[in-house]
Amino acid sequence: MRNSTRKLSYIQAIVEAQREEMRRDDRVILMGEDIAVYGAQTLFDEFDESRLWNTPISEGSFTGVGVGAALTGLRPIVDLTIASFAYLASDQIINQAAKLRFMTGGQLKVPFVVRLSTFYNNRTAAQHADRPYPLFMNTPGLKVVAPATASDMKGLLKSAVRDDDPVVIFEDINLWGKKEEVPCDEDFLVPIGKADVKRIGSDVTIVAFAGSLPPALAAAELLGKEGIDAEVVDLRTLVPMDKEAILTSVAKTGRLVIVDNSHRTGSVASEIAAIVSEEGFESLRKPIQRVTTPAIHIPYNPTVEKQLYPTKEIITAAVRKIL
Amino acid sequence: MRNSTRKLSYIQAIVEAQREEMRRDDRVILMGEDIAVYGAQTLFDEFDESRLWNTPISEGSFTGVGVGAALTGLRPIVDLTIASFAYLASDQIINQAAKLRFMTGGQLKVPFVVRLSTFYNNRTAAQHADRPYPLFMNTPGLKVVAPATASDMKGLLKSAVRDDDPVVIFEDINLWGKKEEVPCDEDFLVPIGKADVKRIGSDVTIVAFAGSLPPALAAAELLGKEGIDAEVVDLRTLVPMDKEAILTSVAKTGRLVIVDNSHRTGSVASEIAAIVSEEGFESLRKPIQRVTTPAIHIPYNPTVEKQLYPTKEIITAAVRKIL
Amino acid sequence: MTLDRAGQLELFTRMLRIRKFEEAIIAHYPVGHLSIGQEGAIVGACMALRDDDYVTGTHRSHGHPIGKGADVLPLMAEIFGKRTGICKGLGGSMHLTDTSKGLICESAIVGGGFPLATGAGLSIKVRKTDQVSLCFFGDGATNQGTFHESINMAAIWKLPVIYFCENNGYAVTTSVEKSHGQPDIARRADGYGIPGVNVDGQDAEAVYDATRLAVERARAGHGPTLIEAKTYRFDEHSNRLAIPIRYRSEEEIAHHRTHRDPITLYRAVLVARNLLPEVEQIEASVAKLTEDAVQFAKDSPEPVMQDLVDSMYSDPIHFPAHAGIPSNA
Amino acid sequence: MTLDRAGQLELFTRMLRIRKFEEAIIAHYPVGHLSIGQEGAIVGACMALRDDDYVTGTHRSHGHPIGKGADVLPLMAEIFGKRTGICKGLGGSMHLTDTSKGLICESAIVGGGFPLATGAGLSIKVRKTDQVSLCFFGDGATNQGTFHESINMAAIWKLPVIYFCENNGYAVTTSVEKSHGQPDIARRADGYGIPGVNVDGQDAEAVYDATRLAVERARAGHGPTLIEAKTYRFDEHSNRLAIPIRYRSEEEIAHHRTHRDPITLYRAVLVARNLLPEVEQIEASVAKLTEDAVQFAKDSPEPVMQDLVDSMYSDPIHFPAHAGIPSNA
Ligand SMILES: Cc1ncc(C[n+]2csc(CCOP(=O)(O)OP(=O)(O)O)c2C)c(N)n1
Ligand SMILES: Cc1ncc(C[n+]2csc(CCOP(=O)(O)OP(=O)(O)O)c2C)c(N)n1
Ligand SMILES: [Mg+2]
Ligand SMILES: [Mg+2]
Repeated sequence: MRNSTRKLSYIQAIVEAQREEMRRDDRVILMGEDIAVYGAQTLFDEFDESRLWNTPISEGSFTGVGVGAALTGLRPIVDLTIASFAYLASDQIINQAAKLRFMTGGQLKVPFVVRLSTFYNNRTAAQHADRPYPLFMNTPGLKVVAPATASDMKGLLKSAVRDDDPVVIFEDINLWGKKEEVPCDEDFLVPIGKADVKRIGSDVTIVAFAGSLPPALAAAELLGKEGIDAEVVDLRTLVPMDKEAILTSVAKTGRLVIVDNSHRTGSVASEIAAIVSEEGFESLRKPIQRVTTPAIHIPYNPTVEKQLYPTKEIITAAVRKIL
Repeated sequence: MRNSTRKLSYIQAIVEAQREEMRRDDRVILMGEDIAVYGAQTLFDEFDESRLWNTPISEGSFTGVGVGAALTGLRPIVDLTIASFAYLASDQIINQAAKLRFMTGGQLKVPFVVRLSTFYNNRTAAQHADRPYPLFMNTPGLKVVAPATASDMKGLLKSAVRDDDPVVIFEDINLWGKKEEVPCDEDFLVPIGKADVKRIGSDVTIVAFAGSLPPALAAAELLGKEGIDAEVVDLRTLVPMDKEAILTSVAKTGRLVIVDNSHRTGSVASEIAAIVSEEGFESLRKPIQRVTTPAIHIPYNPTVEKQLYPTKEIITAAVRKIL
Repeated sequence: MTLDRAGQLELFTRMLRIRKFEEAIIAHYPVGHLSIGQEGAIVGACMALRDDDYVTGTHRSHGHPIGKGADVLPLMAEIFGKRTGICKGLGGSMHLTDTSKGLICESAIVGGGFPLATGAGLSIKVRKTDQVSLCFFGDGATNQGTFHESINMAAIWKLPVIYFCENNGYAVTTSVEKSHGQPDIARRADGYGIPGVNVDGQDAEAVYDATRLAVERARAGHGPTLIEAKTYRFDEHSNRLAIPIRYRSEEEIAHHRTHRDPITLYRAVLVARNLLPEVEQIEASVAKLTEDAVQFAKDSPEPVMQDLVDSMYSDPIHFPAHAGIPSNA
Repeated sequence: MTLDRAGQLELFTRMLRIRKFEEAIIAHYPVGHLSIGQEGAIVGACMALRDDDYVTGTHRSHGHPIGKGADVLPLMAEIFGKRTGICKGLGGSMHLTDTSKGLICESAIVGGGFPLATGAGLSIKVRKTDQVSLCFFGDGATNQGTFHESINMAAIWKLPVIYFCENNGYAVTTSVEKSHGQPDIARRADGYGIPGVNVDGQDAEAVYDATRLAVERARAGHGPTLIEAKTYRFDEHSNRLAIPIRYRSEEEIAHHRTHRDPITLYRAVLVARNLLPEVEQIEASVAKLTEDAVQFAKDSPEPVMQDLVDSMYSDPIHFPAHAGIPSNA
């Protein structure tokens, strides 16, 4: 088992991570609306109802129920399903989960995981399509992860469940079907807070994460054919951010393009740009480029919707601008 | 009246702006919890109860009641009082107020103002002390203002009430008592989206807003005594950000220090740094410096609390680092 | 005042328009959450309203505007994501908001309409008109905090709001029994000191009568009413969501389709009232209308990037500079 | 089983501790929201709990831990913001959470405790212990959505939770009458199919009895109860908030102070039960304890920046590098 792998899709990796952690530790429970519909149906065959809580439509409270359970001996995973519903639960995540350890002077711990799927590029219009990573970045006390591959998803979700602090995990639905060899080892973990260089290169650094990784890699391939050697850093964790990995790459390349599917203003890309303009300025040879979704709502019509997200063409254009 | 002024504190400016707009336009109403306690008591002498709505403790809904009223012919001002309560109302602000014009293809307009006071530096501990500017920056469709002086508060709040789009207005309680000559003209407006150079200088640009402006100006004075000539740009509006004003100043000075009382990660300062590292890179001579509250929760104890916020000493140190 | 003959025929017409509209969606552009089976509740309620009364709806948004009398062509074009759509193709299947008929929001955020409908009620009270505001929502939505908070405010302030529950028994796969401390939703009204009413949602005229009473109460300044109409969703939760589990029986579905179809039931009533010729004429004209709507939708152009920009803010001029619109757009 | 003599004296002791604790706050460190006048409701409820039962509280946080039997020295030090405080001086007056006595949160976000207490109930059910969870909240908090959502979940799942309302008649300046569709809070329980109970909060033993029944029900697996204790806040909403308007009469306040003080009332009961010597001894020892607590608080050191860093995450080592701690800190 130790070194074997099997082919799993990104969404299967989520289910398997949960299954393994629920088997390993009976304090792990899963909560959410219609959880069987959103991927967990096979868990119902294996675990009884005290481990699987199908909730009413009450995001503001069932999220807090998860927090309360975490304060009293369980390790809940709350599936909020679509990330656009996170605003309804943000008070419990920000004012309670993120703050309670600190406010009690460390008396409490909050081993709580909340799952959010970013449901964009999917003809569901603006009320369903948010990618609200920044919502949680400005709040100390949370850890925020956003994996882009099945392996990273499995390893990070498992790390999140084992973590004694609250972790927000973003799942990108545009990656759901992507398959990959994933380690079978039940103790395979990906550490929270570590980026991963998904492609080594020396001419330009492209930082990406979650759904922005595939176009970033595709852009790097395109550029490679022209002899431009891009390094692609997959952030994986947004908070705490692995700034060393970013700065190391920029120190080598002197050029930075950041790809982020969230809206431009106050985006993850903005935070990365800020860090590098502060701490990596001396190595920067050209202006930083943010390739993001513009600050325009997501429309229903798929033709215009698709034009809003970063593509390999837009990314390569941004790279060319700073060569 | 046209050119006369009178001395008003920041908090009086809020009340006067509301009074004038309520007199001018009977579609303007004010809603909130215990609004008489939070400054509006004198309005009760002048306006009847159909203009002043004292709500139950139901932030998630009364904010949306304001939005619904805005959709149907009123111009509500919703006072959420303390900004840390905004999470409870963020769904209605982000998913409804910010999106409805767009989602209806422009059929609706949303002339809605929400007031949030940032209640920090005040021994109220982490659950009351947030400065959640970034919460609303990543959402297209909103305008976000954060005035630092009584005049700017009066002029921007009045502009917000007259605006046909939703406006979030942050009020900094550390400025409440600050008095200033404020124009009496009932049509005195400060445009949303325009920064203001509060001190002209040529050696370094300091960008600040709301409660970070006073220490920024104090730092500039200190530096001035040493012959270092700092320009202080008061942002005033966070969205849409007046990037021209920032870039123009940085083009002149080549150096940028950003002062922001919010937590460092994903802060307003991060967005400013990102813009300048993208569009003002060629003029930057030194690394950008963010002077912010660190990513640590606000404690109750005032001695340690005070150490977390930007001070003139920290700002001058940041300036010296890049001279 | 009970529904007159013209009203009865209009009620039937609008129910049938919803049904045919959605059958056309299934055939031509299978997106979204269908109201098939729930037309009696929707149109029964809407017929008790005036054109200038406000309505908020839900993700299951096709019925409400049609029930309120909206032109179906722009609605169909919206389903197809076209620029001629009621929302220019930007809102789509969950958001068929036609403001010309008083619709102010179809919220895909479950429970999002409660505060908005309540705010419309408050606005009516401030502006001193005699309009009312009607809030459509599902059984599942009644477990959102906004249900509680909003109804409480409407009760305190005696706002002219009708809270109308389309109780189709399920929220996606979760039954009312499994998600409510007790399953009688109307009974919750008592906690706020307002009337709670149960009505058979498959009996469109009964729904009309119950709603009319609530509307009269509201217009008279006596405040809100909570109405629970028991109805049934014939199809799956959404055309676009695969449901891997079984949460209701085939028999249950078949029973409702066969014996509890609000359109079949009301057609029989009208026929018994000797209105068969009128009914048949309506059936023909709705069929034609639906065809026209599909054709219109198909023939219409798609929105362009500038439409998005123009819909963002009241003053779009200063906006694009800040949007970071990609150069390919 | 009603309260025995030792229990009666403990009940009196804890009420008096709260009173003296807060009088000392007024004298020495005037911050925060006082529970003076509400001790009967708080301690009456807590006496029905075991040490290992969970409690969540509110911004008016001093009474709950003392009522639950917590050591007052670290509580007083917390008021003074000291490092020896129960929360190391980081939580302060609104957040006196002593987890060793089962307190898991004093939420200054009104309504924030409902989900947490409900989650503790769920945790009990999953872990199959016979603990219960008690949620304290004010009348104002019952208008938050979390009240509705959380109680509904506890009702569906029959969680061992007691929802205990300290109804002091006002939320800051807003009376129950002006903020509730109907003013009987316990009546809201029916909407969720659970029992709702009214009790006189100034009669500490009556509160104990009502709570005991709810606790027994919960421990037996029969689910939650909503208890509404009518009580009164003698002082202003908060020591730190100037109230520029008049929202309750001087007579009303005087009436409660004179005739409805839960400590005076219970003292008379105990004296009538021939417990005067014991009562006087308690009075002396509580006075001494309070003095000691103030002295302890005064003598204690303040927290340092490292305490903040250490309290942020379970694994503080990697943390400071990312915090941007200013160099002066
Ligand atoms: C806030 C929120 N939570 C969850 C969802 C996902 N969702 C969409 S429809 C639905 C069920 C709603 O049930 P009900 O209110 O009974 O309406 P119905 O679909 O039966 O018409 C859910 C959970 C959502 N859109 N919004
Ligand atoms: C979410 C939220 N909204 C508003 C406030 C401000 N606030 C603090 S206490 C309070 C009144 C609470 O009333 P009640 O629940 O009756 O408790 P009491 O103060 O009477 O004990 C309010 C409005 C808050 N702290 N949190
Ligand atoms: Mg339903
Ligand atoms: Mg109260």
